[in-house]
Amino acid sequence: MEELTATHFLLLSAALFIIGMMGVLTRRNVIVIFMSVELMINGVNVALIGFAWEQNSMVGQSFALFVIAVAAAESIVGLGIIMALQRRIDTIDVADVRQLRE
Amino acid sequence: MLPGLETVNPDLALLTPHLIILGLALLLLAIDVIVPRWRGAPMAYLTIIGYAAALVATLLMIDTNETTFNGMFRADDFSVFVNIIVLTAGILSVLISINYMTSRAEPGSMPVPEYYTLITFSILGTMIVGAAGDLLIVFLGIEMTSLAAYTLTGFARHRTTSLEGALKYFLLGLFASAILVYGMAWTYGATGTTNLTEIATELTAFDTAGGVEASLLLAVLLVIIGLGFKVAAVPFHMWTPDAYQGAPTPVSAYMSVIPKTAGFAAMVRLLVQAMAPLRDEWTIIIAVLAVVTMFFGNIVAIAQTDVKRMLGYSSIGHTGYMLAALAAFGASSDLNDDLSVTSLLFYLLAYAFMNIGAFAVVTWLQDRGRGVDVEDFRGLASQSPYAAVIMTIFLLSLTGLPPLVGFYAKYYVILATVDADLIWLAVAIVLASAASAFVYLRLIATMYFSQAEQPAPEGSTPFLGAGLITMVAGTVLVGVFSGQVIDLAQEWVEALTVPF
Amino acid sequence: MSTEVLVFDILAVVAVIAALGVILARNPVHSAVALIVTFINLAAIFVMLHAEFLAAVQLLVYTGAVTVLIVFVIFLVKVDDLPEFYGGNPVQRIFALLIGLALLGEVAAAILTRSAIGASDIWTAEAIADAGGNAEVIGQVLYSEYVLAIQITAVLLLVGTVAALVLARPASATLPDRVKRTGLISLAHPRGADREVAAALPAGLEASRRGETSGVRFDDRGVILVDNAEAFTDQTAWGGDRLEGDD
Amino acid sequence: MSDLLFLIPLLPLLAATINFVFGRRMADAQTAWLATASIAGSFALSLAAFGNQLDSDEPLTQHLYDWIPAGLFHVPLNLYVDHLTAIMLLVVTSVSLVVHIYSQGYMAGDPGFYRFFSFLPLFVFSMLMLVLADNFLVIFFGWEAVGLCSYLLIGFYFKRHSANQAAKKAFIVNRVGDFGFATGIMLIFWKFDSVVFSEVFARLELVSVDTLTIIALLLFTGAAGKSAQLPLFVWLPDAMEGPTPVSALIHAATMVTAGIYMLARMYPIVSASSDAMFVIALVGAITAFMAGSIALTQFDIKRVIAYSTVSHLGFMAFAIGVGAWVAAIFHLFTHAFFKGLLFLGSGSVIHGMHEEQDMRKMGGLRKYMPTTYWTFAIAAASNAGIIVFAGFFSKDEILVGGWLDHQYALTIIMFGAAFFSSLYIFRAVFMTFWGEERFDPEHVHPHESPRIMTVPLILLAIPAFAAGVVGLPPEDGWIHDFLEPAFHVEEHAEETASAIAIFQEGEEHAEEGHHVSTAMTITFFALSTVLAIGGLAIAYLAYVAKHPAFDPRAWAERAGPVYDLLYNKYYLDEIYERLIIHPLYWISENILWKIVDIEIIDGTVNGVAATVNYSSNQLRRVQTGFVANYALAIAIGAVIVIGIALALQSDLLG
Repeated sequence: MEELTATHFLLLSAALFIIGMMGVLTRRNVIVIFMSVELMINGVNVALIGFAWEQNSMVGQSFALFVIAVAAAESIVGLGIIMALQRRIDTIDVADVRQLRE
Repeated sequence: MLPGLETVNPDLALLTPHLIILGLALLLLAIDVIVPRWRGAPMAYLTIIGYAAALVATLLMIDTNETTFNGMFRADDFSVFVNIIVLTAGILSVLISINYMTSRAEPGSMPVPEYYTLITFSILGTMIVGAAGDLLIVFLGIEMTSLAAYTLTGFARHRTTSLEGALKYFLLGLFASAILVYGMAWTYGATGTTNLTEIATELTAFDTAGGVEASLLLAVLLVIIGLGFKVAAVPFHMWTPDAYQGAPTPVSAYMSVIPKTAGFAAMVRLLVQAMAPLRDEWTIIIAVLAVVTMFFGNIVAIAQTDVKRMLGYSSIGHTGYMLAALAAFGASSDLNDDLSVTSLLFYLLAYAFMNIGAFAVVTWLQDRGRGVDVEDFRGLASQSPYAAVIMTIFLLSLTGLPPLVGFYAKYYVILATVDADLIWLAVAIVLASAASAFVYLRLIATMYFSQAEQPAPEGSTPFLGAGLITMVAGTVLVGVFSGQVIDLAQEWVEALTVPF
Repeated sequence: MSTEVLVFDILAVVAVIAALGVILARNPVHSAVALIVTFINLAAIFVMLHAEFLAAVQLLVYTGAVTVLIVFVIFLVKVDDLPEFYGGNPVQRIFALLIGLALLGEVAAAILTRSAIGASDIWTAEAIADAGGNAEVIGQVLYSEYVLAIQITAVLLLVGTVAALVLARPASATLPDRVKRTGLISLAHPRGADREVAAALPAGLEASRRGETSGVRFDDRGVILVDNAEAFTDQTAWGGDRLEGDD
Repeated sequence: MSDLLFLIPLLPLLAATINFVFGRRMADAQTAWLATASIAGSFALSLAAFGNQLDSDEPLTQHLYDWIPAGLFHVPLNLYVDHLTAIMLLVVTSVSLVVHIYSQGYMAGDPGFYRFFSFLPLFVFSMLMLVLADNFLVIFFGWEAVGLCSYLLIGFYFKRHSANQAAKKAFIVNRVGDFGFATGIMLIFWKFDSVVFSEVFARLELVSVDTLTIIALLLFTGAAGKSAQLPLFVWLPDAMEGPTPVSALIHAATMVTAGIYMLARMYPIVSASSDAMFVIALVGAITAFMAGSIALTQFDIKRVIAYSTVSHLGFMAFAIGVGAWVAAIFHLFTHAFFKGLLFLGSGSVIHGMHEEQDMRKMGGLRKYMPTTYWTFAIAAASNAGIIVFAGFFSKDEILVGGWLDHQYALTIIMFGAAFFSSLYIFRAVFMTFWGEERFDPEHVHPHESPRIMTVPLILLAIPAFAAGVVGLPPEDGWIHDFLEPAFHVEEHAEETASAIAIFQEGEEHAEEGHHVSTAMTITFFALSTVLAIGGLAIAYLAYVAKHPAFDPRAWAERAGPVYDLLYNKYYLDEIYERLIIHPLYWISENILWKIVDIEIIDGTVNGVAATVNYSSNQLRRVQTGFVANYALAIAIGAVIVIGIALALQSDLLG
């Protein structure tokens, strides 16, 4: 590990991605789940930028920029749903939101 | 200008259908503000006219096969077929929505203008996926479709289940999107490009003797998982029944076709076009997913009592058949003989008619104050024989009985799998279809052999009626003329391999 | 070990610890703060990767906009109501941990055996510096190769806006003006609703008269009593856009 | 012309669809005229097609589209008109047209009027598809579709229990035949790799004669079901529960002759096997004789005609069996007119007698309904084979054909059947229209039917009298010249020497037919005439002149058991009941139900169903409603998929 290589960044990206995933799996607060997904997306961005750095290309950076933009659009929608639901049944606990089930 | 960059000189004519749809969406938004009186039916007319115009523009582009925006946009015949599927499905969805939006089937009011706007945006997203020449465009198109779909699922804001369906769909969709884009990142890392045809070229260079490089395989797998969610493949399907049940019924109908088409179009673009050199690896994964999906969907559908939920599971089952079509890819290196993508496209078109049709009959009942339980179909044959006959046609088509379109759809998929020497997959399709017959026949039996307990449904829903007739005609005629359709599809699919 | 690696390691470790903080903190506000820490660390790492522009975007969009939005929502929701851990089912947590470790193992195996590396492009650090810096280059790239993507993203953000509008705006805004007027006038009426207005109210209010929904009550004089205007207008029972007897 | 062929079946289909969908909201007259006009259009087009074929040996074909285009199984949907089809088109559309007009009077005021006028054109569509088919799948489609329409129309008065029973019987009995037909088609596809007629005929030499025999017999099973041959004819007399115009169109003129048409169409296959030919001739002869004898004892006027139909179908099958397929089609042609007329006439009688069908309660009707009487008499004479009437010439050719094929014993049986034909039909005429009035004048006031019903009778009476001219001179008439090229064309088109060789065997009979000596012709003319006049005379003596030597009641008593046998239709229904239905019930109840069904099948099915249900119920529990669980499912799926794929397909472990 003398030199900084893409492996470093990829391991960091995998760590963030999987921590985010575990957050989605374990939390029941909708907002925290939402934050966990943001973590996953950031993990992806690290990977993209790491690859771009490794290959001396701009493609990864540009891609990451669009991923950030998409994440922003998603967060608008997500927070909209959360607001509507909260107004409707006064909770953001996903465990309370389970009328639809077998 | 920096080195290595080219001035963009896009050929916007290639985007005509997309631009029409975009213009329509903006127009609908503007009308809401400028002419509020046009909310409702006039808006729906406008939407349908817009879709029809885009359809015409699409048909004029047959055999164009060009790219623009530095290869990011591919106006090839594959995109033409995707456009045809989604625009047809769009027209049908709008037709069955008009009466529902003003009926009392949902508590509270729904903002009509935004409804059509969002459906239009969702269609635009799917059309973008269909014409994508780059991973990034696929991703953006899928996201556009999905964002609109999440919102539409929660459109009945005054019903908690609707919002719940939207929330689940949204959270899991986000999760899957992250997985998908991670897979795209890995693809980029391994090949150094995001252009689909260039990826294919790069992948050919890798030596796959003794197993594929793990990072490459990881890229393929993450993409399959991410898209598997979008098309509702087991075990990534969990959102489907809840979202279908929760969403307003016309939205469930729309959701069963348009986002699914986006998912499959993306699969074709990514797997068939870009990752064709790895087909030995991914076809087998897809085949296994297909079998699991078709059996799971059809078997669990049997125990359902809510018709929307049942159709949700049945749609999972149908995803299985479509995946089977995809798994048959690569039987021969020559796409001209390859039925896989062709049969997949045909299946999607067939599915648009019969499944939106089945949901339309549910809508028809809801508009008349009935519920969506299997019990609500009791004795329908004696009370509204036409509705029962129409529903029977759709259900039989979903079962796969000749001469309805569903039969041909399955027939071509089976043919594709047999051509690919995947006999076990063909057998699985037949067995799963047999299991699915339980599901549909039970509903038919309820309509014909039970005594009605509720008063006869009454009401007037002219648009829905027109939509139903269109879909019955489609279910019958596309089946009857399947030969022509499949020939066209075959011809167009060949465009996938042309690098131009 | 070069300084570069050391700096990276420190930043990465902090980012990962903060990420763990996001998913482990009991209080969502703490989660949000941990998220901000992660984002800032990542921005720093982006700088190391010669992605200065992205680092700025990371700070502005994520740390700035998104996190503020999240915190805003947290405060809109009563903090007392915020649920804690998904405590009821430890099995789920154990499963999640196992799954996470398994996936980490799989991905790590792929990372460590990686040999498929895309061909190198021309944008070395020197080339970028010659061309006027990262922001200059990324701008050029975006507006040449990625024009289409930018357009689509613009539409995507519009979709997000429309979606948020649909979901988050109060229902009363979509009710026909007449319903709004009659409803609000009756509220403002010194004696509550008069009979005429009450008769014109949607059938759904009848349900609330029977006490099926909370927030709106009728007293024995037939006067509508509501806790606040929102409770009155945001009734599930309005039943469509039309008033009863409208046609 | 070729390009317009599709309109022939399409017009009735359109009319049927419109009437079915909108009929309830349309006036009765509108639905009726729409249907009639569509048939008239088809008739006009058929005439044009026929005219085209008159001076052309080139069949008309129209390629509609590829029904199943891809893969192993290539089935084009073509419409195909050669001389044989042209004649059938004419028969089907003309009789349909007349029946449609007639039905407007007959069905007037019926609550199911629009339903009737959507089923009837639907039937015509199906029948036309059957006739126009150029491959086995399309003919099978038409075959099943006419069966379905017949089923719907027999059970038209679905509130009547007997109508439902009859419909069910027709349905079940026809399934037996269809099963044989379908098996035959599958065998053909297996052996010839094609279902297109011309391709199959061209490859005949590739298949052994034994296989051809099996195929021919299977095809004949199908024909026996549809064309009411022994032992499957039991459904046809019961089918008279349907409205009388239906009996005329479907159960006399068109659908029941589909089997004969099919055998004639398949003649190259059928004639390649002499064993199959003999079986067909034998069954035809026995059917003709048995049905004719049963008809002697029946009192229900429609049943007499129904058994007469069965008998004449036996004649046609016999003709096929002895290689005189031209004669069979000739008889089909004349029979369609006179039998259709007989049914319509009987319908007119029933209409005039206020739904009375028992001839014992009729008599002396000729002065009340003269038009019906005269047309009925013409049809009866034709049916009886009185010389110069159409039926005489066609029937005579069948008998000659039998004799030339050296089936002397069977031909003699056929003479018997011909005698019965005359006897029973004039018995019906005399019982109905002559003699004393046996009805109750207080309640029944016989009257002539309205113009809309009598005009069709007159229209049909013309061909029933004169259609025989197409067969003149005997054995070498125009119809021979016209029909025989039907197969020659294919031969020349294929130019396969061996195919011709096989074909020749069957062709010999026809060739011989051209060299019938004048003496023989005259002998047969004389014999038939004597028998027909004899039948007429006996019927006259017995029922009009009341000659004591011919008192039917005395004869019935004298014949005792024979009479009972005939009166009870050879106890066929009872035999079926005892031999098939009872044992089936017994077996199904005691073995199939109690052991196989309950123990094995129920066990298995319930087991499977229970397993499916159980797994369904278990699997659905996965759907807990928790988002976290759903995400977990995705994650577990992802880990498993990635793990297995990495282990098996990557270079990590290898």
